[in-house]
Amino acid sequence: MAEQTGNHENGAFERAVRTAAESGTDKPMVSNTKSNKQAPVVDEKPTDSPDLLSMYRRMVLCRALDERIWMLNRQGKAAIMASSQGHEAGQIGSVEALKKGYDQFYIYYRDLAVLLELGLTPTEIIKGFVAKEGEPLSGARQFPTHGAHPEYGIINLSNVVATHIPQGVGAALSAKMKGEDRVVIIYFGDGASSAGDCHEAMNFAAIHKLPVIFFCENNKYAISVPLKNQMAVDSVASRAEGYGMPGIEVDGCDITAVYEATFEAAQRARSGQGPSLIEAQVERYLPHTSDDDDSIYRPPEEIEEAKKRDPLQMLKDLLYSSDTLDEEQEDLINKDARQIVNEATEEAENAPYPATNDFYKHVVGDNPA
Amino acid sequence: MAEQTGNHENGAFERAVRTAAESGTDKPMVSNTKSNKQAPVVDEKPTDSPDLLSMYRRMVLCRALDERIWMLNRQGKAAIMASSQGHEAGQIGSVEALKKGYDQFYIYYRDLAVLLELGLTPTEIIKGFVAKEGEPLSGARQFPTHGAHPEYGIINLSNVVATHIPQGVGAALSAKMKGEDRVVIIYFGDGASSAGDCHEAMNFAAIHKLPVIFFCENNKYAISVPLKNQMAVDSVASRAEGYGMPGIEVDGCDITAVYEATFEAAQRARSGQGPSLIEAQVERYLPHTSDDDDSIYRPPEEIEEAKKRDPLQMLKDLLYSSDTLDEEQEDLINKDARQIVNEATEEAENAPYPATNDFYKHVVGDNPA
Amino acid sequence: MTIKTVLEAVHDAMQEEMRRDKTVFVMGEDIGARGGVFLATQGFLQEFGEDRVIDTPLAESSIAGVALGAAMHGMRPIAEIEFGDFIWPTINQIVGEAAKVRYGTQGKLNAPMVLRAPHGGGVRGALYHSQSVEAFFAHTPGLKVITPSTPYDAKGLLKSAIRDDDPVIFLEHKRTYRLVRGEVPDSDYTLPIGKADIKREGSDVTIITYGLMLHHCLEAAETVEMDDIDVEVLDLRTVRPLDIDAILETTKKTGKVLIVHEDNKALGVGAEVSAIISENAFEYLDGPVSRLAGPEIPAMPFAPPLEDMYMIDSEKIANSVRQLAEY
Amino acid sequence: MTIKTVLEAVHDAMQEEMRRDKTVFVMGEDIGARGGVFLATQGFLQEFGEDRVIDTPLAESSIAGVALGAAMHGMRPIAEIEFGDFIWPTINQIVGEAAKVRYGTQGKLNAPMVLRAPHGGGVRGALYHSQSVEAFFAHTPGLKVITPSTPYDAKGLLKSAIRDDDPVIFLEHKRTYRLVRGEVPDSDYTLPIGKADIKREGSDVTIITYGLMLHHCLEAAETVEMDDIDVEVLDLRTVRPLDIDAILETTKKTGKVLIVHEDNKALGVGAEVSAIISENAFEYLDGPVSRLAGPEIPAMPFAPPLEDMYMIDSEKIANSVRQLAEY
Ligand SMILES: Cc1ncc(C[n+]2csc(CCOP(=O)(O)OP(=O)(O)O)c2C)c(N)n1
Ligand SMILES: Cc1ncc(C[n+]2csc(CCOP(=O)(O)OP(=O)(O)O)c2C)c(N)n1
Ligand SMILES: [Mg+2]
Ligand SMILES: [Mg+2]
Repeated sequence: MAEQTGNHENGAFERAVRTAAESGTDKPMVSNTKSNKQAPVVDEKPTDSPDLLSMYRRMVLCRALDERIWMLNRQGKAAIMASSQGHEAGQIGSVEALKKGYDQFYIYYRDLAVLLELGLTPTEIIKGFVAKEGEPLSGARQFPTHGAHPEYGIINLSNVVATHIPQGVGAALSAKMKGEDRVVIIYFGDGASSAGDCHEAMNFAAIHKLPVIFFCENNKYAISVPLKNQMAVDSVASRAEGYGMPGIEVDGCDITAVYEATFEAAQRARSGQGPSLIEAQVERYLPHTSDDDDSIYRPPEEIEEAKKRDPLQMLKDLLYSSDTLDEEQEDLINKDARQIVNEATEEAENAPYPATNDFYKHVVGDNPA
Repeated sequence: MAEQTGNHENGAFERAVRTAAESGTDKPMVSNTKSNKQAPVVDEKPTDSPDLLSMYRRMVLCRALDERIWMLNRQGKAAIMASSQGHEAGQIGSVEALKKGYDQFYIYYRDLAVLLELGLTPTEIIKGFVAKEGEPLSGARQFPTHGAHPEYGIINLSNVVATHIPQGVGAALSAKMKGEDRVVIIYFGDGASSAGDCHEAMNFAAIHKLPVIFFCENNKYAISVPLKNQMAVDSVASRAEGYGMPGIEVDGCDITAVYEATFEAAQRARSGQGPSLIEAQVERYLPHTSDDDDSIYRPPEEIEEAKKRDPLQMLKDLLYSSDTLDEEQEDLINKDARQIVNEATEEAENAPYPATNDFYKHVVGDNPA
Repeated sequence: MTIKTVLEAVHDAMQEEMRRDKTVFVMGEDIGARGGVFLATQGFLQEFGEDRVIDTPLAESSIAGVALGAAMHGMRPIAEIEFGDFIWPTINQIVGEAAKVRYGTQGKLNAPMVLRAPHGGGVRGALYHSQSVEAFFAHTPGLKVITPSTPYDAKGLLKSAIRDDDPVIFLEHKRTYRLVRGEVPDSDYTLPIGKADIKREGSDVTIITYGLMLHHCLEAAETVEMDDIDVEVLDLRTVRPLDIDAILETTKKTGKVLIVHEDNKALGVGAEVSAIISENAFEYLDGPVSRLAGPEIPAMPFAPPLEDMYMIDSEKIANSVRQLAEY
Repeated sequence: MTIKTVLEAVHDAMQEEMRRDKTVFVMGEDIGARGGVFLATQGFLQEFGEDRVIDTPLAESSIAGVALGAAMHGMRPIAEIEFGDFIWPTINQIVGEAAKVRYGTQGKLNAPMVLRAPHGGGVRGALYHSQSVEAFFAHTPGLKVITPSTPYDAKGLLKSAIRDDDPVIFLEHKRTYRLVRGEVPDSDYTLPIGKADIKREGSDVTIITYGLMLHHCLEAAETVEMDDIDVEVLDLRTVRPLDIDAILETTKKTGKVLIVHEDNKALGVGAEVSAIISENAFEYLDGPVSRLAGPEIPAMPFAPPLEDMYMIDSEKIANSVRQLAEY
């Protein structure tokens, strides 16, 4: 079903991993840091206590990458960008609780950290934003972050919000039919929860006790539409009961809370107990996308307030308070992230646009319509 | 917006009303028995205690009509029929609690009793089943019971299950915008609750606190699909909380219970407190439609069991136990109903098919596409 | 060879494919214990069990979406939409998503799914059990759309659809289900998607059609034989991709083409066939490429005289053929 | 007269109609405080309040369905779908329901609603922010479909759409929003739905087109003037109902017709125009009715060189015109 996606640019991400190793911490490295040199690691078991320092490092990298892409957009170099800033703990914490290269990740456009966690390199990701050859998800046919990477279990077919929710449920149905103990996690926003597809999919998954985690990154806005215009209730998780599955509200800025909630949901899913709905309360620090201007509809104080629970800061505080991180190390991590991102930017920008010779290809399999 | 629908055949229904009056009960007639001679009654107030005997009489008539149509189908004379048998208390009890000629009724194909309650005559209804001229809802362009009767507030646009739920919500939005205290009741089955449109509509209505009653006639089957394959929960009403509205389970075979629940929901709606979801637990005694064969998928014992709570029998028992009904009267009621239905059948059967001269009309208003 | 109905052909094709390939499964409303409202899956639950015969909730968008998801992960779902008229909620998942899976992932994913639906009218089904829905899908790159007319074609093409690696919309005209019988080989066979079939050879006028209308066209061809008009009838069988070669070949042969379909005329399949002929065989035309299609009203009304006015029959077709022949 | 953009024209049309008629209101995603993602409703919330400017949840089917319900009960909703690519979930409520309200109630109900959506590509919007969606609605009896190309047309036609008593699909090409400027009367005016407009007179070849492509066609017409080809350009403006008279008139005048649209070719609007010409003006044709349309791939890819390959520009059009002229 899957074709090879061609060479990946690995340099930057490899370096991230190496830097992490070199920077030397007391804790052992988590087993699932990934290198793209080797084939995707299959069936790697999440542990009970993930390596927080490693997760911090990855969060720093993600934030740096995110900021860079935003900047590239402002410079007119990168196309539209939906920032993950404020969502990182939800994304990293949940991936960490799952089996990379085995479980399936139905993501949406804001899941930059999920892409990084699953194995895409910063170079590959930036290539998406500058639409360059070697973009691994769609060959730059689609918007950044869209397409698929079957080896990594990444599926992000379209921009049409919520359509991927029934698709993810179908992936879980397939796993169940084949007798695999694969979990499918479906990421979506609060906005997506209003769509009919979300309802139909949750209902279907609950009926068949499918191994699904519905992971709602509730940042309280669908573009400019605040929660109060999206629903008459306070929580998306409150819908779960009406489908017959557990609904879990979790602080999406607290990476360990997210990790634990996801870990438990994955256990339920894998052991045949069916789907769960996790609502991770996250924050959106930037406008909806780089095309948006949130000053029209969002009071700046609200964003200031939200920044008090910046997931990056929260994790840093935790690491400092447990003496797992000090300033020197922090500087090093930041510096490394910047360097990785710099190199990735250069590599991506210097890459050519994709060739046009397969413009008509892949419409259908054999006999094009 | 509305054109006149032409002459109605009133004889049969008038007689029903007359018979009711003649049969003489101690209780006064409810104020909202209707005669088609006069213009639809606007803004009639439901009372606290509806006239049970009158409701019984109407239920008997509905059952007799339903049985007749089923028979006509078996004789090859009537087209497809979705029987209301087992649903009558839910339908009559709810209409009774609302303002006929003012509130809006978004019904579905099984709502025979609602049509009768709102003013359609048995003749008009049978005409729908035999596709004859004078059919008032669509001019026999549509399946029986489909189309609209704006004067009576009847809307049943299509056979596409659940599409009418957002439409009914739109009707309620219109009422709210115009400052009218109109209620919109939307009837639908358990099957319809699975559709995305149901979710989107309920959510919208709750957000805007619209004057809607979502009235689910849960007969535990969507054609052959039993509840357990439709949802992982026991009750449709349990979904209400997730939208931020009250969810009420009510015995749909108990006409007073239905009346009361609907009355309360209407009060909430009219006073700006927003929508309610009523789940009336009803029974389906016959196959899904006359085209169906339920013996393939439904154990006969289940139907036998269901018949123990036949809404007609339950109401009769109640009337007997309160000495409001005796055998003589019961016979008279039955006889009258039969006669009404006989006459209606004859009239409808003898009517011609609709003329074909407006075949191309009413595609669009002025300039046909 | 055995004589079968179209319904039996559809049933057998699915049954045989499910026996042959464990990744094939069916899902849809009432397809389990009920065996489908038209009984296309009769006996499937008993033979294949409820894991492979899934009675779904009434929720068409998810029927399509869940099938699509399963298809992208190694299964071959056959999703049934109970009536074509209820297929609209699937457009988002089929036209928006399934059709673009391969293109949007640069071929990394594909979706071997079949979406089946009985459609079309002439069965006293009124506005909402009569609609023709092929044009919506036939407009969409990435999809294949099959509209069989005979038991032989239905079986061979449905098997191909199930084995195809892309989304296929398989539209069975419900009036043909029990009405049309024909010989079907007892052994396994498939028919190529995208190949039209000459159902009758002739030299004066070509009728291009598909689905139920094929039968009325053949009848009309017999009728006008008495007027010494020798009609060729081309059955498109697949309306996306269209068999352009076959269309042009018969056009060049007769020089006069009538396209017949039950679906509304404007932007229907006939429009495309006409445009293709204009573009590619203009010089061979001895008369205007003509269309006889459903009138521009929304599907057919219920009352028998109204429905009859909608439906195209052999008489209407014969008249159009005569007109064209005289041109 | 004032020079306006297409976006301003759309904005003003809605604003003026909302001032004129209290039953007119707008609903859709982000149309409130945000003023719409393209700012088509900028300032509306402030002027008309949140009762008449409804920010909806992300749920397109209900946007259409709720609008339809309100329309059947005396209101005149203008529902915005944020991008044409997200219009598919409305098909059930629009094609399935709204289009059949009048017919299915024998005229007792009607639905004066407008469904607006920015659509089309050439804006680096990739597969899911570039789709053309007109064909799906243009196939459906009961609907009207408008695809304006200039500020003047957009304003006059949108006002007509709002005042029309039937469902109108109003498709604004998003690339024209800020790109295309033109004179717009300061006083109230409307334009008739279903009337095409000759945007350039000529005698050798006719180009029939609509939407963004109109501008490329006009450019191409200038270009080929140097080759001594005198091109007439007919802007359809409304793609359902088509202005058959205007199509036939220009065909009879020039005898050579090229149809240009951005949407995919098969079963697109061009197919219907071509078929109409074949049926009604066959004898006037001096060359094959030709089409230049989007390639048969699903919308346009993201990377600039790929998108450029998809888009039809004046050069491609000029080439096609030259070919046809030489025929
Ligand atoms: C079906 C559909 N409707 C509308 C849009 C336009 N749109 C893109 S993102 C978005 C908001 C989504 O909000 P949410 O699901 O909360 O995700 P967030 O961006 O807040 O993470 C909208 C309306 C779309 N992409 N798809
Ligand atoms: C959208 C749609 N899907 C499928 C059908 C076919 N169908 C007609 S009735 C029905 C079952 C509806 O069940 P429910 O809502 O419980 O109503 P009931 O008939 O039990 O009263 C189905 C599947 C339809 N009419 N519309
Ligand atoms: Mg959000
Ligand atoms: Mg039911």
